[in-house]
Amino acid sequence: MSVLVDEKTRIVVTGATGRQGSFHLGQMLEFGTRVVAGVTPGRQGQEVSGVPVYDTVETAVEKHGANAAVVFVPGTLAKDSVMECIDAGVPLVVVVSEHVPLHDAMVINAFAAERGAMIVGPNTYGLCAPSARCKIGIPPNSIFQPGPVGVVARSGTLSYELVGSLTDAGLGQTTVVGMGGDRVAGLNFIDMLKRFERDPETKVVVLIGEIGGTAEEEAAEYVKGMSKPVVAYLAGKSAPPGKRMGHAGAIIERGRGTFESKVSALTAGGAKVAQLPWEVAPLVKEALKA
Amino acid sequence: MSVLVDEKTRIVVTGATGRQGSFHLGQMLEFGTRVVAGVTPGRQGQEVSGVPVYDTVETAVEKHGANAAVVFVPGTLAKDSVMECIDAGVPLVVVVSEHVPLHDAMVINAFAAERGAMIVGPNTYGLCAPSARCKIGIPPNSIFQPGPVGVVARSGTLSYELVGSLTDAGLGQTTVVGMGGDRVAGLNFIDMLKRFERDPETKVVVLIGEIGGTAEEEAAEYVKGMSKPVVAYLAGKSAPPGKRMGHAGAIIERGRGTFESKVSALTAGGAKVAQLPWEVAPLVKEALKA
Amino acid sequence: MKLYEYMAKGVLAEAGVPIPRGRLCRTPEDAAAACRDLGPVAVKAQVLVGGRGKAGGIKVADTPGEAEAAARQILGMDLKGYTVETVYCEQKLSISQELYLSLTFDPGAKRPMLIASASGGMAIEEVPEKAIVKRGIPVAWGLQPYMAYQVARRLGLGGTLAREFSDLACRLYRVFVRLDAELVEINPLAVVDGHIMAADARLNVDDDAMARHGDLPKTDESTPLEAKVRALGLAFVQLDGDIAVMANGAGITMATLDVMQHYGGKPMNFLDAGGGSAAGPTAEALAILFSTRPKAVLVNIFGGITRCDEVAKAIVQVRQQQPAATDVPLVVRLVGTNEAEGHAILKAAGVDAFRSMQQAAERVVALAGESLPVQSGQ
Amino acid sequence: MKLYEYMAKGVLAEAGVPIPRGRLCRTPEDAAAACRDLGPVAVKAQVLVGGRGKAGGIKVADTPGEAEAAARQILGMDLKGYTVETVYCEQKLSISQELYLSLTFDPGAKRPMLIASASGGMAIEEVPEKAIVKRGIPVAWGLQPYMAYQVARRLGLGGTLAREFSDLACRLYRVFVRLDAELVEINPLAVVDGHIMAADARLNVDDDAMARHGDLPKTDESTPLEAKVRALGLAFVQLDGDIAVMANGAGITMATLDVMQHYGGKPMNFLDAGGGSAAGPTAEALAILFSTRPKAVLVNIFGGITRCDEVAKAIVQVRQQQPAATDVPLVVRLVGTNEAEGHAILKAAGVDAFRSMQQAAERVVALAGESLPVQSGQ
Repeated sequence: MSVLVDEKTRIVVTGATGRQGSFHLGQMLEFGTRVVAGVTPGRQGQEVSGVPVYDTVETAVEKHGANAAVVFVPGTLAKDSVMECIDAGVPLVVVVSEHVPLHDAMVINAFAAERGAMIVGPNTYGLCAPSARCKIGIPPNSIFQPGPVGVVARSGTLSYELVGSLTDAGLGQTTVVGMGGDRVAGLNFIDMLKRFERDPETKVVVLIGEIGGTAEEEAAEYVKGMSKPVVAYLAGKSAPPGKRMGHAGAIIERGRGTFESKVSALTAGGAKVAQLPWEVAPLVKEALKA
Repeated sequence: MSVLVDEKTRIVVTGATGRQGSFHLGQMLEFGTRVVAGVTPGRQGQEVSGVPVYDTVETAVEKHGANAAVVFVPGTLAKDSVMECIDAGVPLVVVVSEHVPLHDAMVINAFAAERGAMIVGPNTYGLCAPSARCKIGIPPNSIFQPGPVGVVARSGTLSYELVGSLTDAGLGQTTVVGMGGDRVAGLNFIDMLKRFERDPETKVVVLIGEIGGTAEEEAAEYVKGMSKPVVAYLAGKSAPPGKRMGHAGAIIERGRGTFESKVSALTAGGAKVAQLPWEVAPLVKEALKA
Repeated sequence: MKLYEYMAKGVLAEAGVPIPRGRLCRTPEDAAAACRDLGPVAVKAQVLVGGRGKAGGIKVADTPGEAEAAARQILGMDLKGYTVETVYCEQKLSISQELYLSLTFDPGAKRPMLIASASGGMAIEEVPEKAIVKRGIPVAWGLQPYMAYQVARRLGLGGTLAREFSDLACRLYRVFVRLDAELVEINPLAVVDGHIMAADARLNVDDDAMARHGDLPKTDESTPLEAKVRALGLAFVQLDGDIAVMANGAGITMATLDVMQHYGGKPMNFLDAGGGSAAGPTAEALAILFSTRPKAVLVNIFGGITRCDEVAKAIVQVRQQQPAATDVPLVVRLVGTNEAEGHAILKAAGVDAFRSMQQAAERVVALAGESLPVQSGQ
Repeated sequence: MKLYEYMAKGVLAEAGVPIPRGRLCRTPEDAAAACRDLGPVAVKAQVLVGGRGKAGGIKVADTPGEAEAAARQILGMDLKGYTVETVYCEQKLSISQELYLSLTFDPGAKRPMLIASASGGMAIEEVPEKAIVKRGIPVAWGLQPYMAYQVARRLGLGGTLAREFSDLACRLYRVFVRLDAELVEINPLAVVDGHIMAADARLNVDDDAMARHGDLPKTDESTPLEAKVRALGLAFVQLDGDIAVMANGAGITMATLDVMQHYGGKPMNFLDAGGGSAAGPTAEALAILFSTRPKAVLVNIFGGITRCDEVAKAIVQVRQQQPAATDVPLVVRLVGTNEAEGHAILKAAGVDAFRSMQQAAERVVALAGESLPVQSGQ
């Protein structure tokens, strides 16, 4: 059993007939994920990679007992799709959609909190529990391998890079989760650190952060009390202050959220901070030995 | 201990320096009610009948541990005042204000539900627990007397009439509550019937209804399962269909909410329905003997 | 406050709801001109009551001449007691399906509710319950597109129609909230050339919220007398009888009418002088009641906040100042604070005063000469 | 998207927020005319960056002549890299107190936040934490008057000022939500003659929500080059170095810059070609990078969805079609699906291809002639 999903997780894909949705629906199936239904209004009766498509999430949940959803609709439509999933009783909603408006993200999170649902994202690559053969989202299938490392990250491709380097080094993963690159995100570092700390299969945690915001500083406080070793990598050391570097979060302002403040907070919390991407796997190996 | 309030109930009055608020604050004190603070923005430092006035409910609660509020502000300002009370942690808010807009009433109730607070009203005369010397709202002090009868009503003056007739007949009350005459109200008949059913001191319940809406019909369903006798009186027998009779609720539409449907539902539920106001006290007396 | 169809449609159009082209007309000539511009039209009486179609308030006209004739017939017509002063000429629609859609509130659930049906075009209370879809709307979040889309699917709509229905319902909901509406009703919601539009529209705004909608056009369905009493802030309804009644509080006023009717009296009105009302407006309202020349007047006051002596003084003063009042029998039932003083003042002025509601009702009915044999308890 | 002060003030005024009288001016003559109408004015540079006051972008003028001279000085001025094209002439205020008020969002609590201080007029980050009042706002219910009033009281405001503050904050909140703002900031919120008004205004709209605000005026603070790349939907920032960099994904792009800098390279830009981007836009962006004449180019692609061979083909094509490209050393780090095929294509075209990020970074720095002795691990 993994920390967020397991063999019994049954997934509904919203925006299933779109370019992104249909492609990744197939990729998830290939990974072994139990994708049970797709949803695109007006497309009920169609199939995507053999998976039936419905007009509403409600129907998909009713017919297939879906208990997780992944949202591929365009950003401005994501709010409606996520609320529909939550209202249909889906307890875990992974929002891959990019460019979700800030106020929509706040509404989604407030609605999820009211209904007791968990949001991952928006603008996330999703998550993967390799041993459960459950991947929800868009990361390449090839980079994962079952093993003892829990990974939580903000960036997508940087995660693939580092997860790939772990796998190459023979270090498999319990669960890999992307929080997404947006300023207002559902699941955060601490939510995941708590789950990893409780999970008997996770032996070491990798935290992949970046400049901007204070999520890493807050996580560092929690790391202090953890029994499991944490290895961190942070992107953005060379970024000049005050410039937006793609991710909305990656903006250095008001002396908070700098590379230095994150490194020193995490170090003080007891995490090992890798200076270069290829130092992560060796640090994890060391931590596993200790 | 009474069903909604008791000797430990400490009341804050909002709109305390207004004409209505200041008069009834005094009346409540005279009844023996523990009014601990008033609130009117901009009037902090003043007193009404010796009770200190503050700018915000927050401060009043902080300084005096108020655990109930009564709202006397004008209707269009009631939403803000009620939300302020709830946000300050007050669990019981009695809304005397008339002409509270319908959509405001819906917001107030949704906010109260989210925060676990109880709303009485709007457009209610309030409530009274004679043995606890606790009256919150505007009914005349003289009509009450401690005793075994629980009273729940929609209309104000009609309640005074009937409660007065009970008192005159030597039939005192455990608690008397007005739900208020508006179409969207907080506490309803069933909420109170449940409390009276549980309350060891209440031996018989008087339900005072009127035409319009379906609250009496719904209450009748609950009455069926009650162990305690219920006596009902309903106003509006002579009202012509489709005419508004003052209370927003008193409108007969679509064959629902008629006098006949209410009488037959309550009778079927096991309640004794009085045909004339002065028949209520004798029916209560009979019920107490049985 | 109810808006006329043309006003409601104006509000909806501004909110992006598709409506047919139309024009408000005050004369038959206007209607002819409208038909020249719009082509064949429906000429629709603008009144605040429903069911005008059945009552002859809507006529179809294919030519300007027909439009003029139709308008001539409808303008000035009496529709359920209201005189038609304007007609709305609207392009004739070729409707392939009539749906129903409204937003109102659910008193039990204390939240807004969407009501829809695939059987539109008739009064919704005549549509069987199973053909109606109801959807409660969470106050905090409002009507979301997915909710409206689910309703559309349940109505059997698909494709473009389902999407248009969802979009229209969301726009309607924004109007419903923004204007503090009690009811927004589109009946029929018409399918025309494969698209959805509001072929009729009702919009009732909450009277208690009118203060924040100063920019809305005003309408009034009161009779002049009702308007006069309501201007005092009191609730008033004219009835068919001949005994004028006033009490303080809606419930007690209804109960007073019930009791009086029980003894054979015919109430002339419902006048709720308000539970906490002062002597001033009460007296003014009483003066108006006297001016309606009733057979008798019954005043039933439970003096809680207002003291009985103040009320008595006000009543006596009105009676003395109103020429019409002296001939009209007046019965007052008065209990509460300073009750004895109140009764003394009334008696000194020759007014019948009672402590018992029963006696007061019996007395006023007797004075009006309407007493019936009463069967006690039924 | 940031709005200019005058645009933000226009939006606020429409929402009923009191602002000083003012006029947008494009020439010194306009400014003189504005001063004739408004009396003494502040002539304020309209730029999208903060701190313009300290930088000489605001001047007070008591006469039309002074206003003209001030505008002449400010128009065309370079303020933090932006040329001033317009000034806003606003009536000179006699301010008795300067407050601060803003609405933004709290990423931790995932909800809007009101920030206020009695110490306005300076950058809020320079105000001590204890002089700042923060109030989280529940998403479902929004900012309610009582919340804003509580804040006003904590700022020490009373009487009329507290009420006006509360009213203004609620109006501001409606703008904040309606316009999908990231930030609405009034600094200073000025007390003038005992009343509160917005003496300055910043309003930044969420770029991701621009599609639903087609009616807003558009502003752009990009350099022409940035605008060109962003038009492809990619994130791009110009930096001071000389090695052009492109990677796919914001995190990996930052990490690539970090690694390159670690080896002594100076990045010329940040270009995130997007985690899931296709070969097409990637190629177009690469072509733009070549056109900026860098010393070398580093491309770092983790081919997850996009196949490596497609990326390789696109890169080779760009290099062949761009005259400027052939002289510029190009290093490509490529891993993922169809990796071997990708490397073969690149090598055939004479492009340096690596599997290791480390080697690629070292190589591009060497090609640009910037290698430094590296201390491993630090």
